[in-house]
Amino acid sequence: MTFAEYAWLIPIFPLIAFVVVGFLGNRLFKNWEGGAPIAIGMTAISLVLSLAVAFEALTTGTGTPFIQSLEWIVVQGGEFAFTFNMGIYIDNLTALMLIVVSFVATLVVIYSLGYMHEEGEKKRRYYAVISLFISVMLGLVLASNFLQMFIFWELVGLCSYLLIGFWNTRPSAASAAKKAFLVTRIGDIMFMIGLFVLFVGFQGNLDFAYIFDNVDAFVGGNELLTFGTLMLFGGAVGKSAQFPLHDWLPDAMEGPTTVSALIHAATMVKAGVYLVARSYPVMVETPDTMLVIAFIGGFTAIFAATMALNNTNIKRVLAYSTISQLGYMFLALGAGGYIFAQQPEFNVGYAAGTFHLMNHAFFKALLFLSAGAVIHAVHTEDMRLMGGLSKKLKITSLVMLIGCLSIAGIPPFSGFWSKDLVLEAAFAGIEYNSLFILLYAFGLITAFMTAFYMFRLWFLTFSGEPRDKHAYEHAHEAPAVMWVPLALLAILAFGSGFAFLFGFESTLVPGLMDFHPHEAGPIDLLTAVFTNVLTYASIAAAVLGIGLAYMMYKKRAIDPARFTSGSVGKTLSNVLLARYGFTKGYDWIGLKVVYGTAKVVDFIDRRLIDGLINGISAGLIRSGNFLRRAQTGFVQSYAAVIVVGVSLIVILLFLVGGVI
Amino acid sequence: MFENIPILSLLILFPLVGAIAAFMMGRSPKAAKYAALAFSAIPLALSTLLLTEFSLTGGFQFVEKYQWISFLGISFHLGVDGVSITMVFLSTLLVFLAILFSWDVEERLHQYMGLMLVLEVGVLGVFLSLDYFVFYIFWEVVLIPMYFLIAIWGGVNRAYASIKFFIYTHVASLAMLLGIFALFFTTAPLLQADGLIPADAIGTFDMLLIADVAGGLGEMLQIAIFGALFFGFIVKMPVVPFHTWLPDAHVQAPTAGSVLLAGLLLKMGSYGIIRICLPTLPEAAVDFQLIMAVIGVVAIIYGALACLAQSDLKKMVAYSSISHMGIVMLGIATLTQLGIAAAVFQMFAHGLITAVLFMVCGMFQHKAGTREIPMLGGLAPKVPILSTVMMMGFMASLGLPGMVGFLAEFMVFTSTYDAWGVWVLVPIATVALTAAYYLWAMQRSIFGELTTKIDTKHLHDAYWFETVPLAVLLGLIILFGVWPAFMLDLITPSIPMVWPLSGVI
Amino acid sequence: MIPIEYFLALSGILFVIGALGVLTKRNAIVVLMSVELMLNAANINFVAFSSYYGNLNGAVFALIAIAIAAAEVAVGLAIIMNLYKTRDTISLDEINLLRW
Amino acid sequence: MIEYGAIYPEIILILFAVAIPALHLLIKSSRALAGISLVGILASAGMVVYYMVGDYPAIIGDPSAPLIVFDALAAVFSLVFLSVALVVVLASARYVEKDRHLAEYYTLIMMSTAGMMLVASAQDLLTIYVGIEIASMATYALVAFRKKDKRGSEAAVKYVIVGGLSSALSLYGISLLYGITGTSSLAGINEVLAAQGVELTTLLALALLVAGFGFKIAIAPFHMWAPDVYEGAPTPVSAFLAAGSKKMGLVVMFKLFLVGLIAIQANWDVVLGIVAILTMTIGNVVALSQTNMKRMLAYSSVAQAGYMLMAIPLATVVGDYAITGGIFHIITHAFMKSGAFIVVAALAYVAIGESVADYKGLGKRAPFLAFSMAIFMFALAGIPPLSGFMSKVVLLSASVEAAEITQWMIWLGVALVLNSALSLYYYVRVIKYMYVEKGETEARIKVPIALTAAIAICMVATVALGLFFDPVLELCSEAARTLFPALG
Repeated sequence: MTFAEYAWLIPIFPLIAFVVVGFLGNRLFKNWEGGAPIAIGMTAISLVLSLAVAFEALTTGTGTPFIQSLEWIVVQGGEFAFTFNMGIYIDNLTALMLIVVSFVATLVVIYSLGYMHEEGEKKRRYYAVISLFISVMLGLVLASNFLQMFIFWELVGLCSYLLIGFWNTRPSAASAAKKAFLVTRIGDIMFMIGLFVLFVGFQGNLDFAYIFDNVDAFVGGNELLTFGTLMLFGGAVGKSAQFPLHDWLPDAMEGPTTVSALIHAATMVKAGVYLVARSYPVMVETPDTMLVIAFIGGFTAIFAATMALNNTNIKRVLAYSTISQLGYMFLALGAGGYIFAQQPEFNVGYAAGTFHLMNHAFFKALLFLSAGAVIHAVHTEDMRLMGGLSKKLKITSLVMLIGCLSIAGIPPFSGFWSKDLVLEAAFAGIEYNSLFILLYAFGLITAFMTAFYMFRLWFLTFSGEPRDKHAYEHAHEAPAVMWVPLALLAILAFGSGFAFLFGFESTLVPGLMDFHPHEAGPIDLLTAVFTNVLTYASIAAAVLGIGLAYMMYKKRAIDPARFTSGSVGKTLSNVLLARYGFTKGYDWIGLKVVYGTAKVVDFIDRRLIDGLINGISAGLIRSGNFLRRAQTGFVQSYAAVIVVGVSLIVILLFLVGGVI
Repeated sequence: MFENIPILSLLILFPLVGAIAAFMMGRSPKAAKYAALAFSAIPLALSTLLLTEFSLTGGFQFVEKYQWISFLGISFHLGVDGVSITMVFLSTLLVFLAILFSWDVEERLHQYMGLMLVLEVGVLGVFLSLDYFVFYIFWEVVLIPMYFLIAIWGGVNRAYASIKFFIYTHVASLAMLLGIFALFFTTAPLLQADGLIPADAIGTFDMLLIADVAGGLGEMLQIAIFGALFFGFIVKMPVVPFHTWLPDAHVQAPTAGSVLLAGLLLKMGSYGIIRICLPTLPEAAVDFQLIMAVIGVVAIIYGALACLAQSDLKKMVAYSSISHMGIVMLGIATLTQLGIAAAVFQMFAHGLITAVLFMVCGMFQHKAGTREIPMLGGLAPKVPILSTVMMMGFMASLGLPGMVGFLAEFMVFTSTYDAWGVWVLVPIATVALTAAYYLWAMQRSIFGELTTKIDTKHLHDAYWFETVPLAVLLGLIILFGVWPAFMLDLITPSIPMVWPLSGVI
Repeated sequence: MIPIEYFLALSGILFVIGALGVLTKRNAIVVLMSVELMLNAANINFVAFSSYYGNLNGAVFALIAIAIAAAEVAVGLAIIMNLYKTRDTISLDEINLLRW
Repeated sequence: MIEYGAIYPEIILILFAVAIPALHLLIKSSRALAGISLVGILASAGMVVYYMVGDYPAIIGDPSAPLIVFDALAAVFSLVFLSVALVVVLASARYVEKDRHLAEYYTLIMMSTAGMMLVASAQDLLTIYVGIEIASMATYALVAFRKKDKRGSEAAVKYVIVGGLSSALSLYGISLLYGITGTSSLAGINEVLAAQGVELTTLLALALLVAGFGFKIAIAPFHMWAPDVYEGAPTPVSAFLAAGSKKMGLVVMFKLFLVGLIAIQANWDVVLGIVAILTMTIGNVVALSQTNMKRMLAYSSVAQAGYMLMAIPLATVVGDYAITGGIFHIITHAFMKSGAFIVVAALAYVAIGESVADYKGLGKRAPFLAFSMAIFMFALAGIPPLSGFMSKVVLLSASVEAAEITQWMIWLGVALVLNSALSLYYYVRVIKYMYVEKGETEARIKVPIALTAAIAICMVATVALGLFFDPVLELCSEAARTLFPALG
């Protein structure tokens, strides 16, 4: 028997958890951690199953995906015949995502046991929704066609909405949740349009299998297809918080840190990347789209990184870095696809993107969760009130250091390998389009910035003198349920990169059209990497960044204030803190433009349209009152009217009668 | 097994009997309540039976035909196809739940229940009849109970709202009547020529017979007739600018009244277009395509924007109905079979969803004493069930996948893209607007700090007779969202008959 | 013999006089008399035409009309008297309880 | 030897009418007298029905220019008048019991009914004129029946003066017509006019006749007496006027235009169309602002007269179908309107005012009265499936059918539609007061059985005619066809 046969069960278990905890658990789990055990158990089960399935897929990976689907809607007859399927589509990419999602998810739920302990009543809601999220996220990963993917895509959005607004009595949380939903909704609309294009273009079939095998069967020409893929990418932009739809993610930090770790770092925001990677066979047909993707990715990477430079909120910094890292992935995928269009041998981009996706999931989850541990300890997210915590939170500080090194891209930590690949892909693009010079530069600078702000974060938090004595006194190391997951993640954050040496690329790439992975052993790859000058460039960038951070926040050799003192510096840092005015811009559009038009419409409705109706009726009644006054009550006036009437009728008869 | 049972007549008969019974029970209103519940449960059972017995093919089933007034060729002609059966099921369901939901009505209870059942009679008649004259009679019969429901159990401004509703829609119906007679007389010679009616007959009101020959009419005549009928229907739907009766009626009507008004009465309009305008006068429909599309899109956007500006929760929901019925209109306007099927499905979906929304509004009125969003806030912890239901309802209404509304909208927009390409951007943009006003409303009403403007000490969460209908509705919303095939398989086979011309784009 | 036009002119004049009387006179009885005048104008027509055509329809009509007119006057006068009893006046510009 | 079978129904009625005052010397009770007159009415009705099932009696007068022909038309209208009389008598049994001269009351009603029936069967302007005058004079007296009542006497004076004027106008018109054609028989007039062209005199005669008979129907601008008289008269009499004598005017119009003037070379149909629209519009618009029930009903019957008048111009195109509608509407309206008036009477009998506001909370106080009133109101407004709707619908359909040939006639239909929508406002207002508004008291109201019976009859008729009007429609169309001998 094969595990894949049972893959459809993977999303079911967490769903069961959701139903049980959410609807049956009312008083059942009052003093049972709000049903946490069930959530954990079910997630764990699906973890085991997905590991099995993934292992199977990766080892026996011949490149042909495992597909299993049942007809959801069948419409035939007339000129409209189409079928929507619900099913699972398992190839190596799916396997990768399965591992990432279910693994991180499991650790996060376990971690929550400690982190959410004080929440009391609300816990049940938390565990219910997070189980639902895990379920639908796994469903998204397993989806076998675009429509199904879109359905789960929307549902993860819902869960994100619910969890960002978990502390819904906080106005800030409520509005952040709304913002997240609306901004991603804009992306979703583009996604829908993309779906329409594909649906019509492929004669009502949205199955991956069909589309990937018959890309040429698309009706409507390449321009239309380009438009369609662009729209699909639009969806990704929304979900993965890319420029210009990035602004919801920092606000999303209003949710519990566990949620930020799971949804807004490790899994959901990856859906966009996954979408692009998934629809690669279609996308590569449209190099223009790929170029756009690469550019948006590259720009977002640096754009978001800048905002992380001077932010003092520990979670916000991580949020910006998430945006920036996602940019990396899009840069890689875009570049790879763009090059592929000209030279169908090139697969570094695709590998880099997906590889970085995996690594980032691990180290970013790690970073968030350790940040959570810190917050849990000092009950604040403001780094200005931290400092010197490494004495109190030994484990946390250690694992977080690993995370920082990893994201900064210091060999041999995992981040290094994937980021290096990303930059390589971007660089490779130069020979096809000079725009990639810029993008490569972006990538390099981003690497520098990343290293800088991550270590700025670390130093501010753990090193130096405690800046808030009171908080420091009460700070204490997280309980085992929290640090054990951290430790596990730390191991991965350190080690997951080595997958590269042991054939990540060659296992992942097959099945994607006619990619021909160059089979290579670890040694060759190692030499390949370390004989490449680019590698040293990126390492240098990282080291520089760390060094600067060290000088500024550890040694205090360079006073940070210097950068903000000058008028230029001041305005610059304010601009950064104001997120380049995007927040204001969104509010302005929402409140002034949209709400303004709404008010106008309302006015038209009440005054003009309804006014007309009421006016008519009022006029009729008034004329009635007027006419009745003619009825004076004097009989002779009636007689007079009669006589007049007779003469009028004579005249009328004469006029219309056509007599004589 | 039901060949010899006049199941459709029974569908109409039972509520009628129940209504009379309820009116009689002035002595013991409580009994009237139970009687009404029973007599609305029977049709529900019957229609469910119908769903199971219905064979998944086009064409009319369970047809009954009795001569009524031979002088004018009027016959009591009933039948269901895929389009009407969904509506029939919806009607019986909503009336039953609405009666249950108004379990705590005290004032003139027996009359209230009686009127509910009369309303059911009218609505079912409209959805079942295949004779223009009978159709029109039921169409008008619906007005009376709704008028009383608003005028007697309505809000402060009920007098204005009720009479406005009555006259406004009555004018529209009369315009429709003109159209019907035009059809009646102009088709008579054609029918006689084909020997479908005796040569000495004045004509016939049989929809199917008329549909057979109406294509033979002159184009201008077709357009004129279509226009008259169409006007009658769009006022009922309603579409901008003939919609202003709707918000007033909704805001004033009692909760159950609003549920039925939005859930069923609005559907009568779109149903009329699908049942009468399209199959009978297809060429004219093609001429009207652009107009239909434009008013559909306008209704969608206009309604959504108006929602955003409302401070009264119920008024917002009322405008959202306008927006969503605009989607139905757009689906019809595509004049593709996919679009029309989607429109029907959207009608069904909207019926279920809007019922939930109006019940929620009613509960706010009932418990918090106000529906003004600025007065509310932070109620979620106080009334968890109500808040959950509200959120689910709103999510369903903004087209969240997994709920019934999503696929309907998706199919409509798909066919819109199919028909007009990227123009779909215009209507689909409102998907974001819709989300905006719903989420904003939730943020201000149930999230945030607890309001101090109203007394939240004694807020009572949903009672059983409120929870049960809502649970049923939400259950169905999710069921048909996860398993839409059930409904679509009923609907789609009938669509080619509704729209004989293949997709005109 | 006298041409028919003369009779017509006479009846026309009578008719108009009667009409003016109905419109202008305030006394109910006078108004009633004016109505009679109009009726008689019609009767003159009948008789004149009757002789003009040489058939008797007109004459018969005239006779019946006279009879009816008499009855009408009787009823009318009775009603006016009743009015006088209840309202102490028979001038038409004082009775407008019923209006609007 | 002349065969008088054609007027036996009238004769029966008149015999009873004459007998009642004599009997009054012996019998004092109003109810008994009412009973006797009911017998008389039923007997006459029986005669009519006997003629209808059997074959119609011989015509009176020379067949080429008949005086009286008792045909289907006459039969149908006779039945309408008789049933109105029946209902009114029934309603009056208690209503007038405290009055003096109550014997004369019944006499007058039956006399006037006889006059109307005569008109229904008359074929000659002479008989028409006689019939009208018989009917009118009786109603003059009826209006003034309550001698002590200020308003009553005022109403009577107005009625008699305007009535006299218009009878003078019509007589003069007839004389002119006679002068032009040399005959007073409708058929004869038609022949002559068809032969010779039209002069101004003809038009003048036409106008005078429209005015004279239009007064009876109360079509604008000859309607102004109606509200005052209806308001002032004893309510059953108002019912009698609105349901009875109005219809007499209409039957005269039918005969005059469709038998007498159909061949005339002037498009009087346009003029009648304009008058009809004017009438219904004025009636409805003014009714909007009326607060007195009887006055409101009066204006509503003005409007309804407009609907019925539509039939005549339409008939010039679609022939008997339009008249079928007209007659059907006349029948239904007879019941709806007399029913409504009698409800007012019944409430007045138990000292409830005539203002709409006095009807607050009736739904609780007098469920039956309120319900029947609601039925009548909805029927008048034309809400299906009540009879008022059905008859209006036939008229509407006639206009649509006519419009196929003569475009402008669609405007009659449109006017009908808009007007009935408009009328909904004031009809529904009554219902609102009765059911929606709360009354000061909840005390139940006790109404005499006779009144209840009368109302019940009207209500049953109003509902039944809406649901099963097939035979009635057949009857109407048979009656209508008699106006178009060409159709045979």
